[in-house]
Amino acid sequence: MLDKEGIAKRIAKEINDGSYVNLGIGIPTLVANYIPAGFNVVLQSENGLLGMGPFPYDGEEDADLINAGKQTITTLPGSAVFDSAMSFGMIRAQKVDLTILGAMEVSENGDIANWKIPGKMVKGMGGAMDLVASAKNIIVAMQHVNKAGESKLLPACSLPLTGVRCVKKIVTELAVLSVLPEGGFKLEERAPGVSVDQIKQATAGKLIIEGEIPEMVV
Amino acid sequence: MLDKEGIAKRIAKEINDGSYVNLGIGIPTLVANYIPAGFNVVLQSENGLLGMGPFPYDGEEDADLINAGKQTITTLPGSAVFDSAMSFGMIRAQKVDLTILGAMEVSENGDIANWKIPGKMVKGMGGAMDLVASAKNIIVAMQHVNKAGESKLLPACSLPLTGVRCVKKIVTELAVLSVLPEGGFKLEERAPGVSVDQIKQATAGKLIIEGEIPEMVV
Amino acid sequence: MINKTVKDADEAIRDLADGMTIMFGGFGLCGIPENCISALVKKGVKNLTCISNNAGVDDFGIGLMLHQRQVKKMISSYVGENAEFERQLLSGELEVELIPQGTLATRCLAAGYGMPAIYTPAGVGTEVAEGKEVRNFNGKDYLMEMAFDADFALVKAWKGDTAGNLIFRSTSRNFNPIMAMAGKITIAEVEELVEPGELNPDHIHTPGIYVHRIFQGKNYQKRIEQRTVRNR
Amino acid sequence: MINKTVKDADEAIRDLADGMTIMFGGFGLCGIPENCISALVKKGVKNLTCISNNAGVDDFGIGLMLHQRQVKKMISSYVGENAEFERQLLSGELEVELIPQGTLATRCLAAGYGMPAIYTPAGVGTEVAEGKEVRNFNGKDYLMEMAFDADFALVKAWKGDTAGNLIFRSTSRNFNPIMAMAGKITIAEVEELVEPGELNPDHIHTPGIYVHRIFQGKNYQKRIEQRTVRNR
Repeated sequence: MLDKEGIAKRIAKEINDGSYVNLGIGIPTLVANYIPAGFNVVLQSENGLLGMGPFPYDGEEDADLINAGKQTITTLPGSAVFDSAMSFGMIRAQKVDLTILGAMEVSENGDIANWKIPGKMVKGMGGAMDLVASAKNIIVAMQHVNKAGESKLLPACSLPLTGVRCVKKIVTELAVLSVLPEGGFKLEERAPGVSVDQIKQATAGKLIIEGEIPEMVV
Repeated sequence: MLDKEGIAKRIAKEINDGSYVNLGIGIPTLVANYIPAGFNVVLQSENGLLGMGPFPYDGEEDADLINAGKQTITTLPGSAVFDSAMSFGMIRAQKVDLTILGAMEVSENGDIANWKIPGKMVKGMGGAMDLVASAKNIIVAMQHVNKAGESKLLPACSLPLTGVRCVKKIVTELAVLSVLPEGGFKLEERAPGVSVDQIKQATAGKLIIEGEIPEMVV
Repeated sequence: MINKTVKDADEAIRDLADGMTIMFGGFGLCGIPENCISALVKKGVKNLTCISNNAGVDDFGIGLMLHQRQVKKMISSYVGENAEFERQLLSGELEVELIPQGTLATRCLAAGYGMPAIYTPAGVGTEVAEGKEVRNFNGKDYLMEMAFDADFALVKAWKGDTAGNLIFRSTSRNFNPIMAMAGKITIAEVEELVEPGELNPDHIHTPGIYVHRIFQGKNYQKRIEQRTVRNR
Repeated sequence: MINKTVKDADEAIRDLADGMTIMFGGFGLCGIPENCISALVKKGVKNLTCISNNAGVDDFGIGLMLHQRQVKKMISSYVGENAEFERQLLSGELEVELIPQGTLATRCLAAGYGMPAIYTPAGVGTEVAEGKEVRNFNGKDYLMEMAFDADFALVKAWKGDTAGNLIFRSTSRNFNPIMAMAGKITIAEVEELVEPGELNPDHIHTPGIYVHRIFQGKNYQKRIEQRTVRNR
């Protein structure tokens, strides 16, 4: 079974050299730490920055330089700043190659719910609806089951949707699964020490298992 | 009767202090020379400049700095450069207070034709259609009659239109006329030495004459 | 050039009145019009509809106006860094319209560029689409979203000149230039107000034509919401 | 950063093929991609649809391609500074679609911002409106105009870095940044190519994400179409 860092590490393998990537808050943010050395990957922050660098050294924080999670960050040589209209313009125009974000639920046809729980205080969708509606490739990083032990990979989402038919891949503490165009979670890899049966039990939506399922290499 | 400079001079009186103005090619360009000293008027050039200055001194031309007529120009302190989408964005959003342009024909309901003569080589509308469709205030500078002696102020335009119901005022060598919202050219002023009868004869569209028509002060 | 200078925030918002719709630049607490917000709190205008990506924190930004019950409605993409906000929302005192961040940004752009409506795929198939026109282009569904119509836009820039030209610094740019274009009356507060000619025309982010009033702000706090650092 | 550098214009346009739709930055002869045009003439690709505000002059700019009969169709707002253009047009060898300049610009913006269509009042009630959807918003009629779909955009910038970030100089900016955003493949030629970090991130007009190939151009002529001067 993977911990959060493990999920981030596994997702990092999905990133191609020479790509532009938008990382959501939570586990996706950790992915930045595992991008292979030598890879040229540019991180987009949807408040208006391409080329997000690491956090600043203590004392070097700049209130004018934050990421979409409102954290103080740095730029890199080659960074560019722009306004929020251009930022979502490049997202909408599919110039961002990959979006990695968290989810509360994913359905077997690729719908995602990650912004609202009815009856609870709703903070808002931020840029998530724009990202999932437009990204060429969307990978979800999340736990396979919720705190109540219920599967988050469902036949259909029960929570209000963030976007429809958009998720391409899911990486959880148990498995890597791709969402097939015709519907269904195709099991691609097991986490170390996790059996196919464990994954079956934790997956409420249609699970497709073909042949031997390899254990992932993290 | 006014010459071209006279038309430009008279139109210059229509410009308010503190306004943003777009000047078309031809007579409208001359208007810039007659903006009252002390007036703060900013000229917009739709290729992407606010704050168009005078032509450069000989030898100081800059190929990268031209106006919408492709003439070499200069900037002024406080000028701003932008791309063509923003330029027409500010035009469309009616941030430009006044547009002055030439015309082949104007109809009594404010339609304008100034870009195409069927059977002749058509060069294109450039930014004229955008300007006339959006400007808050449009003044046309033109000759009252064409080279064949036919009126250019018509009941309806015979040439392909550039825009509909948009012209607010017309200044010709003979007169100043406003276009009434309900239709009709209201005669406001006579050019020096020009009689009302001369204007009547040269105007094919509905001409509205109320009371004494003053001679213009240029 | 046309001189857009006013003395201070109080003069800038002199005719901003109860019930108006006001845009606020900034993302989180980054690049917010601090002086204008202080002046609004002092002036005590009420029943405002505020268009702002976020709603500030309890003791800063739009949070200060929430404490004074000046806000009738928030139009935002992400709120709730703010206990008072939550209290007013749950008690029904405050109305909130949540819209996707890119839709928020593009509706500003639309207003500034004179486009009455735009199409975006954001929110298709979600509750955001309720009551909106869905239209298919090239096999993909889009929502029609309308340009904003704001009485005032309050923005914060780094440098500006008296002709209203603005330059923003780093990611404090965010919503500021697009809201600057979108207000019927746009007020810019700047850290440094200079004379025309001191800004390079090629570096200007917001041309002065979009700015109606400008002043040099004071006592900027520029608070950091999430101070994150790494070890040396 | 991602290195977008190619050796020269020939390498940059290596896969630009017959029958494609190509955008050309520039207004008149100001800010045109001179090196790319020369390479296109040398390569001899044919049957091109060219989206460009103007069509060059007889012996420069797109005029050079017209002489080689490489252009099937021009999509422009203003043409005809060019005798060969007129000849081909009148003889039926060349197809021309004239569209308002602001519509041209905004259809580029729409492509770059992923908006399938935009609304503009330009051309309402004129022959430009023929066959187009007219829609009334707030009492005013608008035409729906579609985003461009161009295989390549060729733009010219003043400075650029190897990551593809571009800065334009003065009014040579014009259509360049919006076409840079609109091409499926965008090629930027620059007067000066620098390393990442040499351009101030706040001064960049076109972020590198929009640029696929970049090279430092040579032998810029930067011709002036209407040399106008005043007396000292």
